[in-house]
Amino acid sequence: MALDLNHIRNQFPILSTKVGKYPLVYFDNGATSQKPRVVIDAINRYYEQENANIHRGVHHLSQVSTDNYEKARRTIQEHLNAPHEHEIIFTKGTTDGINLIAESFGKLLTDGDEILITEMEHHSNIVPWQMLVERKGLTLRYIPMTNLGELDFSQLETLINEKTRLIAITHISNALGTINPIEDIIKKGHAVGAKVLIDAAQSLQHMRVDVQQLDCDFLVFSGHKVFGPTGVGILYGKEKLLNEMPPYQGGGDMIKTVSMSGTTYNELPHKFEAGTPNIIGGIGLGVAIEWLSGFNFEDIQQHETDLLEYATDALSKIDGIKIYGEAENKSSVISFLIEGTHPYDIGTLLNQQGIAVRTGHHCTQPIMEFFDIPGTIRASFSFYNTKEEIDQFIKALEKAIQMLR
Amino acid sequence: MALDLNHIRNQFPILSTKVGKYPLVYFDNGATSQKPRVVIDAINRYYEQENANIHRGVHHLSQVSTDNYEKARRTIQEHLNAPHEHEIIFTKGTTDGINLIAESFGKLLTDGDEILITEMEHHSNIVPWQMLVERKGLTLRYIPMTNLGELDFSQLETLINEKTRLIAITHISNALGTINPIEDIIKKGHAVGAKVLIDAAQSLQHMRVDVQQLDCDFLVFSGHKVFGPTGVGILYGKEKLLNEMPPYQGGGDMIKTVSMSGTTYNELPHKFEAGTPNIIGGIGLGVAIEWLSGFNFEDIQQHETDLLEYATDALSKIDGIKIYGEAENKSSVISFLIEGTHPYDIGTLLNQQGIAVRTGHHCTQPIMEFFDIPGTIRASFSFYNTKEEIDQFIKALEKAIQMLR
Amino acid sequence: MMNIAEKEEALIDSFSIYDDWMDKYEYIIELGKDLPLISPDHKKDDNIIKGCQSTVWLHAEMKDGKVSFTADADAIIAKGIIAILIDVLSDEEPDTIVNAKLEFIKEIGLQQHLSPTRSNGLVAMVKQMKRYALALKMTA
Amino acid sequence: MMNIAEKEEALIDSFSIYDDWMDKYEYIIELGKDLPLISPDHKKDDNIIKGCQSTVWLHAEMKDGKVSFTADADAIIAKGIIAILIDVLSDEEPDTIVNAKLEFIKEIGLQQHLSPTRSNGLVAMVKQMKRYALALKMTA
Ligand SMILES: Cc1ncc(COP(=O)(O)O)c(C=O)c1O
Ligand SMILES: Cc1ncc(COP(=O)(O)O)c(C=O)c1O
Repeated sequence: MALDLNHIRNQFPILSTKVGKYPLVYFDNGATSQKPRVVIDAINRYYEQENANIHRGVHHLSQVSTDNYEKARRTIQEHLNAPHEHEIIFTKGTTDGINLIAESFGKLLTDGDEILITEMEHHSNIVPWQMLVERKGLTLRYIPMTNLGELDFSQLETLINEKTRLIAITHISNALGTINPIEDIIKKGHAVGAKVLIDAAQSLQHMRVDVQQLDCDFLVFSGHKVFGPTGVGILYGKEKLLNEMPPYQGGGDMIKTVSMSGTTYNELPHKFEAGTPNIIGGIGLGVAIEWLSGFNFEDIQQHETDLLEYATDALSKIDGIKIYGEAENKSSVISFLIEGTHPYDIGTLLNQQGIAVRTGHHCTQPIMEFFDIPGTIRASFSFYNTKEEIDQFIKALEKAIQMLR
Repeated sequence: MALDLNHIRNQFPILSTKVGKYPLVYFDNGATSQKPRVVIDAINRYYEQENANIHRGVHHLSQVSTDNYEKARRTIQEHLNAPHEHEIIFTKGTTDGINLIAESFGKLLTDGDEILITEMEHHSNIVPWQMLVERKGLTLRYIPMTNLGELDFSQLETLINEKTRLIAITHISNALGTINPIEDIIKKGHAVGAKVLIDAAQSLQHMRVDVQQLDCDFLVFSGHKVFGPTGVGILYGKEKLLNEMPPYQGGGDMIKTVSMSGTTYNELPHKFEAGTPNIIGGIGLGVAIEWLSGFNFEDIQQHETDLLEYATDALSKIDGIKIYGEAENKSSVISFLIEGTHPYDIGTLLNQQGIAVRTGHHCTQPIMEFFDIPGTIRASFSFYNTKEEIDQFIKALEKAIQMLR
Repeated sequence: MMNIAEKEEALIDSFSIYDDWMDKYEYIIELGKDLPLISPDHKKDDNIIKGCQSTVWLHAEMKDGKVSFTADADAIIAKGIIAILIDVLSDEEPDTIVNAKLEFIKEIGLQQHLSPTRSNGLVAMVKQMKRYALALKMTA
Repeated sequence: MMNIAEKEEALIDSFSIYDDWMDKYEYIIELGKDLPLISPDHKKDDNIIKGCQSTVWLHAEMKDGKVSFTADADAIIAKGIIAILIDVLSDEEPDTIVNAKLEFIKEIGLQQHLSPTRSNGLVAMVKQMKRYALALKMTA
């Protein structure tokens, strides 16, 4: 069954705004998604009628807020098919989640241990590991990439070895769209006793992810990329592992008892949730995930594949274009350059015509180094985008190129 | 000039809601503040019309969002009278800010160094230091407290000594209301070369704080307690100090260049702002602070002092009451217990009558240990509260006591 | 002796007299005050129910094939609630306790009208009572 | 020779011809393409302007008591903008450059209509030109 695009688009107030005299064409979904009416309304209602600090409060508003916040946790648990509610840790976002793991799981690592990431990671899944290995004298290895933007598994046998303690890998590359074969890597990691962290920042908005089926040890994502509010994200971790890990931040809520002589820590999930959380962020994310899980993901994928193919076809006809990221298994993201033009010039002129794309290195400088380019122009689609928007984009792009050449 | 309370209250939608058949009396402002219409509207407008990821974006929405976010930073800078914009770091909240300092400034400390806090700190200003001293073999000292809930400075000469590297102290105690003489402590700390961190979580909503006049080295607070959104807070730090400190979290935005062989970090404030920030949180906080700075703080303080005195008088007449926290210099918070009743029973029965107070240890277990009590009932006022509300509170309290005795 | 269903019915009846929640609380407090004292031996840390913000001590033992509960709490409303649960579940066979649906909690509205910490407490209390019943059945 | 005010006026006039921002950009691109080449010696890292997302190289030297700027950029719009700034500020005395208000930027609307990264770039460009002027004055 095809998606009712009109109905979907009507739920997003921003999609009917204009940029100057042009209707907005929002193709920067890889950076952040827009928010449906239900999420905006929930935020509104919360601040107008229900706002209170959660946990430990005996009064009505605190009860309502606590219930809503914990309901969000369960919604997310169900969506990810996580075994336990307390395996869902609220964070600030993907970056925060990865740093939490690097710091806390990192404390369990010792000399000689190896961490394996890939050449196509987002900076947020590179820098925390670089900082960790420097601090502890560990080794960081990278799975290399091919010219198509796929992972090169030719040396995987040596890269994943008995010293490998953690593999941290992106599910989908934000710069190239490549969908990585994470099931495989998880299995190979587990075979040598390594834990596997999935950076799902770019996948949950496109597909259903089942943490039990994948059997990943950690999974992180950001609320703002899955139709939810900014400043909130999720870390899923296996109960046993989370229990073994020391706490990350200290503060209210993460303790059981505090005295001047010492402290005992609280249970999951609170152990990893110090301080007043982003209450409305969590509640809003719950609403977003509930809204999202009401869709048939096969329909979403079909539509997004259509968009990707339609756009790829149209772009391929443009003189001097080079598309970066030609993986066989690819999500609805296209990175490209136009010979003889600078990406910022293209981005600026597209913007003048209402088209929002991102230009630059997309926080993936190693990918840019690999292709020896300073950056790309990236159009990233969500399922609320349409072929008509792609037509406008192509027209605007042709105009820009004509002006620049 | 007196505050126009009607006008102020009308700006807070939640203040005209009901709990069951009773109008809400919100006296849990120490836990979190309610939000004025301007803040709610700004959040709404952002999600409906302006939402985009910030920095590095060439398109219109990204530009608008970036401008709004950076404008919020400047608004906060001005409100705190910080010398530089880049000394304002966006965090998740007070707890996050203190953990950032404990981790990053903590890396500069070595064996034998001492950290000084007080017996009346919130857990968020205790646990990060306990974790740090354990990790690095430092010494953590506490300034003790008197029966009135004031700091006991009799041994200050030995507590602040040439080994003291950091003094972390709350401006106002959330459990007792005590306003600490931080100017004094900052001077004494600086005299021995120590840095001083002010936990302003409970002060910015009541008074104007000028970081240059105080000359504090760090200051932290939470957005949700100063009429702003949840999930955002501020760390102010002196430029020189922040520049000397290593980064905290790694990720997007906090780097200048990333390659597989290593990374160079970005400048302030970005060095400490890894990942997509709580964009709307920051923008909303800017709006809240701008709104707040439109008031005359002398009026606010006059009104809050009136509320405090009025409530203290009325409570003192209640048989068997004991008020905890009788500092001479005190903000509009009253912690108390009623002989022969349990705080949770009182809290529950107050709630049944529409009165929202907090009961428990208020994340300050050492204070509870000091007074040898399990917790208190805490009524904490904001400047939108009224004497009529205090009358309702006293009436409800009398009813609860009558039921429980 | 009434069976569980009858005891639940009786409680629902008792509560239905009161329209106002303040009156219902008055009644819960009454029940709390009437709760027989627990033996001081059983007021030990092992018997504290986790998840309650106020402290609740719960003890269980077998008497003639039936589980007998005694309890105490430092807060009177918590004590009233555990009194209600004891009223329904005490002196029943372990299996009956383990399988009890306790629909009356919803019907009286205890869950919605008690704060989350207390409602967690309520959940924790029921869980603990069932756990005790199971354990006593195993060792019986 | 026109003075700064006259040069600004001329630019405002040139831009006022175009209603549509796409046409203004067309003009900026034109100016970028016409920017005289910078000597390769001066296209070194030291001359890169920080704050620009695209790379801009700017060189300044004294000629007969006046500052002469040359520049290049990898992106053509950035090049057009630096060309505009050079058009206004080059061949002026250091003090004139340091004190220039450059109100025309607002009037043409460059600031609002360029993205923040570029508008930062614009700010960075002006700052750097003034810094050069000051430095050349000191060493002159
Ligand atoms: C004095 C004090 N410090 C720190 C905190 C922690 O603030 P947050 O939970 O917003 O991180 C609070 C909030 O309760 C507080 O009152
Ligand atoms: C693959 C990937 N990982 C991590 C991140 C970082 O997410 P955030 O900035 O929300 O923390 C992003 C977002 O750009 C991403 O695309």
